[in-house]
Amino acid sequence: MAREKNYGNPSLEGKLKDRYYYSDDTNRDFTQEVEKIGRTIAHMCYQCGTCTGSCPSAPRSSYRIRLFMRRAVLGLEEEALTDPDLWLCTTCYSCTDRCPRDIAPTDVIMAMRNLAARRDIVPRNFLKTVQAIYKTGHGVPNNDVNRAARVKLGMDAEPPTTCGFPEYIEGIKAIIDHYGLKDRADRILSEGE
Amino acid sequence: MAEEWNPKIIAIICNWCSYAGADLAGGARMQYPPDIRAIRVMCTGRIDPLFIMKAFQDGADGVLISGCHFGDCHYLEGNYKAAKRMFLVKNILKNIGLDDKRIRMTFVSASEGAKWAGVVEDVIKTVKELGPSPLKQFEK
Amino acid sequence: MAEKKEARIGVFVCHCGTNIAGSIDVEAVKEYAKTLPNVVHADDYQYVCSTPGQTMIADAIKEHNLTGTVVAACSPRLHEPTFRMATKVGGLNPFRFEMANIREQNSWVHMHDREGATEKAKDSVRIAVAKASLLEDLIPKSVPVEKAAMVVGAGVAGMQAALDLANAGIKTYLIERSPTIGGRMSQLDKTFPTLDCSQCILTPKMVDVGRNTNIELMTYTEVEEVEGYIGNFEITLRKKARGVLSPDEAEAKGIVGGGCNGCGDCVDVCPVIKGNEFEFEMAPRKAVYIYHPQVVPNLYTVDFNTCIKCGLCVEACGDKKAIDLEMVDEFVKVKVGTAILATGYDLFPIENKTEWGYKKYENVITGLEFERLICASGPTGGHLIRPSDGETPKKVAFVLCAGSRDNTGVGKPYCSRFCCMYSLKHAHQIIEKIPGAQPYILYMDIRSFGKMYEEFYYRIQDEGAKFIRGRVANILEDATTKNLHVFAEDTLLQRPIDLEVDLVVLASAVQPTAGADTVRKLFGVSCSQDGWMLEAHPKLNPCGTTTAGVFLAGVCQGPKDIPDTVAQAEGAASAASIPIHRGEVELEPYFAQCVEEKCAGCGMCVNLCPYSALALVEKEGRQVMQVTEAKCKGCGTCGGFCPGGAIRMQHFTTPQIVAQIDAFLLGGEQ
Amino acid sequence: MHEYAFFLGCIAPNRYPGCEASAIKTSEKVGIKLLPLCGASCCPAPGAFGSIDLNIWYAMAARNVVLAEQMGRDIALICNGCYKSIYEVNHILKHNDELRDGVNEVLKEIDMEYKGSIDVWHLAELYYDPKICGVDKLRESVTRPLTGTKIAVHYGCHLMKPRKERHFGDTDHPMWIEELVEALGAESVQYRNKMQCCGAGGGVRGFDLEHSLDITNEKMINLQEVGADALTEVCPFCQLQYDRGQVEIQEKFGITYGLPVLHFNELLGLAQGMSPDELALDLHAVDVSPFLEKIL
Repeated sequence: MAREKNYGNPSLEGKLKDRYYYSDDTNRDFTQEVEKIGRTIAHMCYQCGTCTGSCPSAPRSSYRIRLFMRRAVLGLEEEALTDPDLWLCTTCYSCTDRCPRDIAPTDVIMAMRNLAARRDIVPRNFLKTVQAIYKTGHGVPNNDVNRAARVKLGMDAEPPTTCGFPEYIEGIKAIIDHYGLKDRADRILSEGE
Repeated sequence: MAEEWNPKIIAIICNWCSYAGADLAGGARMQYPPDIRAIRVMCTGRIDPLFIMKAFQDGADGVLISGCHFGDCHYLEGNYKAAKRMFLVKNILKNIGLDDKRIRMTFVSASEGAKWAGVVEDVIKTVKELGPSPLKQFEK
Repeated sequence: MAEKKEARIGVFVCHCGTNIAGSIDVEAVKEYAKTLPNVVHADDYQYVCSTPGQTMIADAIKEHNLTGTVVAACSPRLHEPTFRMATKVGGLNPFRFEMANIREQNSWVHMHDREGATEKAKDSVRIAVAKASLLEDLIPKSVPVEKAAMVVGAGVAGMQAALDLANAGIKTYLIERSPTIGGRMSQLDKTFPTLDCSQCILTPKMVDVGRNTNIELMTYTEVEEVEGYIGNFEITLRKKARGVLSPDEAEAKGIVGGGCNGCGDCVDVCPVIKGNEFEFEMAPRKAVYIYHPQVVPNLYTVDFNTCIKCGLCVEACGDKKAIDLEMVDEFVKVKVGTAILATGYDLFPIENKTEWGYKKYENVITGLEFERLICASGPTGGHLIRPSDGETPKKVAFVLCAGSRDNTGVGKPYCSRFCCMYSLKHAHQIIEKIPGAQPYILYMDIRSFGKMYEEFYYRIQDEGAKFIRGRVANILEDATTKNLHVFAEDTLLQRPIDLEVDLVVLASAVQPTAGADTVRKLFGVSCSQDGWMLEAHPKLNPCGTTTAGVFLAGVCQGPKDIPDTVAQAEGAASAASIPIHRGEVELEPYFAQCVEEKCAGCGMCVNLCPYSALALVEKEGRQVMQVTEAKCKGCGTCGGFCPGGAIRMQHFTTPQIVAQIDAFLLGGEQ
Repeated sequence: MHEYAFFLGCIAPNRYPGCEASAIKTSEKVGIKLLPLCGASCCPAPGAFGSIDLNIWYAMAARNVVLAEQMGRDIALICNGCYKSIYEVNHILKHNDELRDGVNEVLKEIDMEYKGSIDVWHLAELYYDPKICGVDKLRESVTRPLTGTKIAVHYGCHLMKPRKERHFGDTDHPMWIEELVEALGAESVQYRNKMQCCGAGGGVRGFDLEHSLDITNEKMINLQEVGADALTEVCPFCQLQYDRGQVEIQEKFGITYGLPVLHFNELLGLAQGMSPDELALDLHAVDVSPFLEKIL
């Protein structure tokens, strides 16, 4: 763990921050949890960079999936979960397709996102989708323009999904409530406002 | 049977493939449960079905026969002959009311240490699920 | 079972340092052994295999008048010969020894279960003692060794092995399935790290092979069948129809002064054009062809798969009468004492890794194709060109670990071992040959482990090759220029890269040759999980196999570079010459025997024997089975079947095996 | 007639109803009957939901599968995102007892049980499968060939990747959707980096629109190079990203492409003689009329 320098000067503390990697920075539980949620052998990464080389997000951002793999190997929990780059993966699975060690880096990212979410680190748009589905059963709900167009096509204004059968929404609410996710989403979103 | 019951499983394995594979598992320090005792023969072709019947008569809970992969037999085709006899043995076991899962034939090559460890683990698991051999009760 | 003579068994339990003692209570095992029936002596020792340990056995035999010995230690596959010798020194027949494996199959696999391991060790000793009590004197049979050897595959490994054997005075059959000897090495341009011209150092060897009177060179020939055993292999060879007679063959047919002299008149008239496989189809050949001008033997070959039998070549050949378009495969039998397999490697079909676009993009080639394109005797006369337009490439990317170190199931999990070095050499060659050329080497690790290899790496870096530490993710082709965009991450810069190059060279993984598996099975040689032939011991017997008298050389046993290949070939030749020079070998006396009073003469065993060692004979007015001991290899398949129990497998007799089963299941604490 | 439970997802019914309408009508002409899967919800969005808690994702997707199990029909769908959720969760739960038990524990609360009794298909793969429809039958159904048009194909990610978890094979140079496109009489064109992601997935579109549009823009540049008349895809979410994305690219980066984007079903509908009105093509953000002019 990085040592405090106690210079009593925030800008100096920031500039001269301890950047060593210490052996006790490793949290093995983190590696194991990532592997369990992601159902993949994250610790087998040998850092060839095939994943980053395949990544559509890498050339336009500081997101490096290989670094997240490294963090998975070393159990660098804090660094992995608080890096906003974590949310730049488009889940295209090109890295998973090509990984020579047969690891699924995409699923490592998904696992880390799950673990970040447990700490309430989730971008707002993800939570808004949860709210929408809780309310309507759809992440992208119907709207009036669309209803009119549907009628013009000779279809029901509401598709035969939860839109047309709202009685099914209860079941969806039950599942989301089972995990308490709606309340969590509401809380996090309201805290951010 | 208050304590944990440890099955008695005998493995009769060929010198060239499975015995070498078992040695390799040791060299690589692969860990598996100890509830198995191996007897070495030169080839699984040597295995007289009577050996297996004798083992069950003596109260074995399971028998594992393991040889080379087909086409890889050190003696060309001993493992085919052994495999053919296994059908016979399994039939006899079923006829006398023993679960034929108590006898298994596997093919483990000299380079398959990990497979050997997996096979042994699986055989022990299977036999443990089946419980003690029903023939044991006649013994005493 | 009633014993004829009371058995007196001595048990010796080995600590093997902490290898055994660390997981097994050796003292308890020893004390337990003392309680077993027939055991009159038990002892333990740090290393029983050591000289004092062996002396301990020999002394105990004399002191306690033992009839059999049991050593509980490592695998019999390791030290059975050692302890048999000790038993013999003690005055017993060496086959009165039995081993209990309490290391490989006990202490090492139950390292954290001391109680379970100790119990298992006790059982193992009990089982071994049961067998030892019933062991008998056996006399190994000595058989003479045929004073000839065979080498399968005539690449640099096979040629070296054959030359060594031949020079040691042994008649050697060198078998090669393609029309010429030389193998992969003859396709290479330069060799690393010395940069010798591959052909220049190989051709003299090829000529030597062709000239050596002790070598019977048989090209365009494959092994069809293998019978027999060490000292006495009888091997059937298929001489594939070559369509062309050598001068000797012509003479044998009464064509005086005829046969192929390599003039090539036939080629000029042949109307069929096909890709030359030696040049990876980058150059044409005719249906009657030689791969390249240095072929040995200097004989043409008719490719009957494409030949239209127009007969123009026959006319062109004229009085030499070398061409016979009606030729068929011939079979030849030879007897040899030992054999060396040197079947080499093929490239892994790298098009299976679709992300690199091999066979989709013209300017993506393999390392071997690069060798031909940079080679002065290659299809372009040594001018490296882009296949798409014939232009000289300036920027060339080398993709290392292309299909190697790949656990996806598509590629190969192992390191192919020579690609790093040949890619460095390729980089050097383009810098040397093409002014202003820039090689990029995309690598994960540079494995420059050999003598002068790391120095070579230093040199190539100094010459200006750029090393990028990142595995190539994918390659895209620019549709108009046919240039290639190589995508990877420069992991050291932590930046994704898009490298536009003129040519990409894939250092493709290697795999055993297509026919290697067939050859391996014919000779009874195992393979490791990746398909390479399995050596008897990875460290202490790297040339031998589990089939006595069969040895391995070169890449067929696993990827290796030329120095290692040649070294192993010399090792294999030396090993293969030993039995031949000794003149006789001892066979383990595990023969089947017929107990004639029990034999019903049903003859069912006769067909079971894969070696035709059994036959029915008439004795005292009835049919009984008889074993030809020289043919019997001791598998016991007959003994496992005989309905009357009339076949006795020495050293693995039914009473001995049953005693082992009983000892385990009925003996000990119940 | 091969009958399937038709899983709609969100974007097709709620943004591009022409995708839904054309799927039902076109498939019927080649012997596939799509039955409404009443009460189905969002698949749920693999990026958004899966990122927060995979367990909820498994359970919600399983609920949709159970609806089809209750109908006793395999699922057919027309969106790669839905394919990821429904196909993959079905596949995972079939082979993972621990996860299946966990899901069933939740589903018990709403009187449902996942059994693993059905399979999941993308309609495009049913079109390609000769046992169901096949390229030839599709070609025969065409009444208005799209002759003279050059169409580029976007495969999208979740239909075929990761290749080990799917059954399509080569994910670097696939050509099977091109075969379908050519069956409609159009010329398919290849462009650089065809298999790259549209940029929308994984919640990135909502998280960082510019980032996601920059990926789309790279695809648009490559598409423009080869002069395609239209882009076709098999995923309404990719469609949204390319269609609305072009407007957003114009707004944010000031670049105009005007490349019509059509779901393969819409394209097939046109080839089978459906009118633009029947496909609600006016809902597309990028005007498709330049394309329509070429074929009508």
